[in-house]
Amino acid sequence: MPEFAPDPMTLAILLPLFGAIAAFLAPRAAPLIGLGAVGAMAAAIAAVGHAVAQAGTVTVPLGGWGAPLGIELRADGLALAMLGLTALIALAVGLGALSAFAGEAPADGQPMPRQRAFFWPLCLLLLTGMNGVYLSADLFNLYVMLEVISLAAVGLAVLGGTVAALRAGLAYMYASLLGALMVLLGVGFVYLQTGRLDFAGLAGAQGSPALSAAFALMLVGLALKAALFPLHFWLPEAHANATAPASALLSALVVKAGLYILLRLAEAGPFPGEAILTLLGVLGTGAVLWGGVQALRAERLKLLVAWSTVAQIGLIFVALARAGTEGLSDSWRAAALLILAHAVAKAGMFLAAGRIKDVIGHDRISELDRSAVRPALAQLAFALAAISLIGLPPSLGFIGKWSLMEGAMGAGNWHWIAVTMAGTLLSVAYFSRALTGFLRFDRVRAPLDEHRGWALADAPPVVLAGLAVGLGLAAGPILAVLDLGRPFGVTP
Amino acid sequence: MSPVLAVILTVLLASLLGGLWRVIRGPSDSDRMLSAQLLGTAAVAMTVVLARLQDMPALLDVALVLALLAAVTLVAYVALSESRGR
Amino acid sequence: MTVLLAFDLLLAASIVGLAAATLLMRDAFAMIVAFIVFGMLMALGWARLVAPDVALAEVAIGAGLSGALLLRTLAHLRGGSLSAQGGASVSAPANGATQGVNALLAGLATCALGLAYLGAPQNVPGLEAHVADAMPESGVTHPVTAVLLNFRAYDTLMEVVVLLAAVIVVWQVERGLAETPAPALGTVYQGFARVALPVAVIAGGYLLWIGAEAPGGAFQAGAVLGAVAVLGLLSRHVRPAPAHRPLARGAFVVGTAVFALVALGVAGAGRVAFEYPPAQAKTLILLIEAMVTISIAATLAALFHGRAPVAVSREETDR
Amino acid sequence: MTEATIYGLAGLAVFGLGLMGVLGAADRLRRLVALNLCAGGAAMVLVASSWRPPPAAPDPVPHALVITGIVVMVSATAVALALIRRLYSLETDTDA
Repeated sequence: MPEFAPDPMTLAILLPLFGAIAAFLAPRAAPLIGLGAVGAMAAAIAAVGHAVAQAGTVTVPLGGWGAPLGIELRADGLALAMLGLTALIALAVGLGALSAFAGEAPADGQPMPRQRAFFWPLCLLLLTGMNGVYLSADLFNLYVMLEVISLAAVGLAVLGGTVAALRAGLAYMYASLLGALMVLLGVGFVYLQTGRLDFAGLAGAQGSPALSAAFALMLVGLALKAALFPLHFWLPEAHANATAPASALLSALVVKAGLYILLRLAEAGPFPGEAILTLLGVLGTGAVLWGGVQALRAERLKLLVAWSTVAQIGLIFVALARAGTEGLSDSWRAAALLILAHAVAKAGMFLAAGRIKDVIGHDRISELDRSAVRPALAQLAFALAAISLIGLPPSLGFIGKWSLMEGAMGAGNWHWIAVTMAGTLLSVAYFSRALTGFLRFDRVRAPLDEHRGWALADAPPVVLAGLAVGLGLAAGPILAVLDLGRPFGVTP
Repeated sequence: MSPVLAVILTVLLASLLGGLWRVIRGPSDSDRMLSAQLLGTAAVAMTVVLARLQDMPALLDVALVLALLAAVTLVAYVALSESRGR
Repeated sequence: MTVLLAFDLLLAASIVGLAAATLLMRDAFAMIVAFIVFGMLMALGWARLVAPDVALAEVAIGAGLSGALLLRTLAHLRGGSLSAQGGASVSAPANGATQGVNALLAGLATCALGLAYLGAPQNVPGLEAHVADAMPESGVTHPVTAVLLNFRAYDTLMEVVVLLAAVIVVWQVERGLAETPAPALGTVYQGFARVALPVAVIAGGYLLWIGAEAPGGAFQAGAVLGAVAVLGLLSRHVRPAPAHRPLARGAFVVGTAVFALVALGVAGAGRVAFEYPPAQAKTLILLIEAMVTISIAATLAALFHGRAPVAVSREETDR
Repeated sequence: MTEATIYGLAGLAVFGLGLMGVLGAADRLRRLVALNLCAGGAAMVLVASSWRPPPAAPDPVPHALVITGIVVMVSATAVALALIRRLYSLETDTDA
């Protein structure tokens, strides 16, 4: 038990909650309160990191009861990496949000001051939910956290208030609710079989029809939340029609909650058999191909970015499947690296796309090369993020893909390597559609209005995209963090 | 005692199911709403019987709340049905 | 007890039948009424399963408020009044073939789940022994309240957070919707309100108080008081105005804030968050419950009312 | 055949019907009601898992979970309904 109280894990969850309350009570001061709360949360997460580095796995029995009666918070390297990621993205997106709500609202949308006032409480509630998911070691608690995330995420998705955003937001809400209810029924089956709700109870359980049913329900529900092909139908419109900071949060963080819980379930529970893993890999393959093709056909930049999320999520599932007989004990690291790489790069890319749209005034890909205004820094950020998502060295995305292919080669699973290659080629193709638009000057009819001065709003996307590329050089430390407390029981 | 109560319970349920016919057939909104209210009364009665049968006085509270709040939907129906001067 | 068995079978069959009827009704209004009746039957089912707390929550929220919420939305879709048969009747399902495939898929999944359910061991000991052991230190004597507000208080805090998130999203989505003023209800209703509202307020307070030792507690009490507020809103006894906004915001957050502050405040000196000292547990739980009740009641009423109170003149400029 | 079996299976059937409705319904309101049916079914399974043959008292933990679930579901329903109302207003505005 930690000496100082309250412990940093509880603080990492509750500080954003207090921030959300304060930001809701004082809408005018919301940006200031929000950034302060995110900063305080980052400090708490640093304290969690200190504790995890000291002890490996840290648990807090909330209420002093301990499992199975009470709920436990648990942090290890994987949780710590996700917490750190959340803090980083939240900080960058929060800074980006300072200026993102300054432009003109669409004709049928919400006025900008309102969007700003409501962005912060929702964003902070989302952070509460995300941190809660990473730290929870209790199945029912995960369900409640998923609902906190759902509602906050839907609120963020419809922040713009346009008809398109509301339609997509409602479809997202339904998909998200259905996914959560499937998880809930799965929890019911777990309780029926084991009489407990904590992960430890799951670990000790014998396989049985009820547990298989529970696992199947949770798998489908979480795949729906993580937008695994063919359950991705809600994602592209919801992410493409949200305002830029919201898109960045939704794409970088929210879909990862489902993925993370799947990883945790696989770690604790009756191990998913090879057949299930292969099925996940096949679905992931479908996502890589279908998402890639749709991204090639997308007419708007943000829609392209959203479809690339579908493809990248698919690749993460391929990473989970890739090790064949060795199962997850080895392949989870590749998946975790890809999750981190995708989150950092995609947040940067959505912020950059938002900047481009703000500056140029539209995001139609076919006319990107005809703009007299050139948001050079945003375009640079977009390109850097694309480098990481494509997987060029030395980016973090490269390390993730490398880890994926290395494992697949070791297991002799050449088909997963072929899928990864195909996905990479597709991503080169669809990102270059946008990038060529940035580079061509000859189509511009009007005199070039090159330099409008640097704006603070350009900093977050550039920093995030730069990190997405540069963090590849820090792959060693990142892997060391992931292995703290030995998730999946493997020795580093 | 309890077999009698069980029979009463079943008869009440049967009467409730009979009332369902109006809910399903209508034909008008008011028919549906009023029969739903009637069913609410039957449900209150069944809860009271269950409280006795299962020896759970707490179910009397359930009956109380059900009786109080069944009115909410009715009031909502009436209030929302008023023409709003358009 | 064959009669009771017959009763159980009949009740279970009618629950399933009403669920099917809810989906099959052509008319949206009929669908909502069927759903309300479904909620009542569910409450009877909870009673048969010896879950009076759940039955209370179900009749308060499931049968009462959900129905009112759905009716209010339907009135909006019909152009402001339920009696007007506007453009929004529920459209019939579109494609027969897709319907068949969906039905087949869902049916197969349900059958598989049913088999798994029957295959599960009966009466696996749950956590009741752990709960019984810890009851003396919980500060209350009713096990469900102990689970909600002590053993799994963290879940309950997050549940209040879900309510807060919901009201924030609803305010964000809805502000600026033009409101057409409704006339006050007639004399019969005014008479009813004079009698029923005070009774309901007392019932809410009673449920809150009794929660420590018997079924009841913050959620049921909050739901009942929320329903009272809905009745007030419907009858225009309560007219939200822009000046109420800070008060409303305060009411929404007070439950979450006090709950979280107490959770953190008790930590220290070897105690972790949410670990109430047994001597003060009852007081703290009652404090939390009272605040949470306020938040739940205010939030449920606001969820029903929808938009944040906006002055009519500002409304137009906001759009 | 105990109460737990009867109501548990009924809960599963309700969940399945709700699932069918969510997948099949074209109407926004009907899909939401179908989701509520799913929630009711899942809750019934949870409570059925807590039932013990009398005179043993039932396990209180699932009861608490279901109460939480009911409150969560009414919040989600309210949000979805607000979206539906707003969408309807915007859509009829643009049509007119």
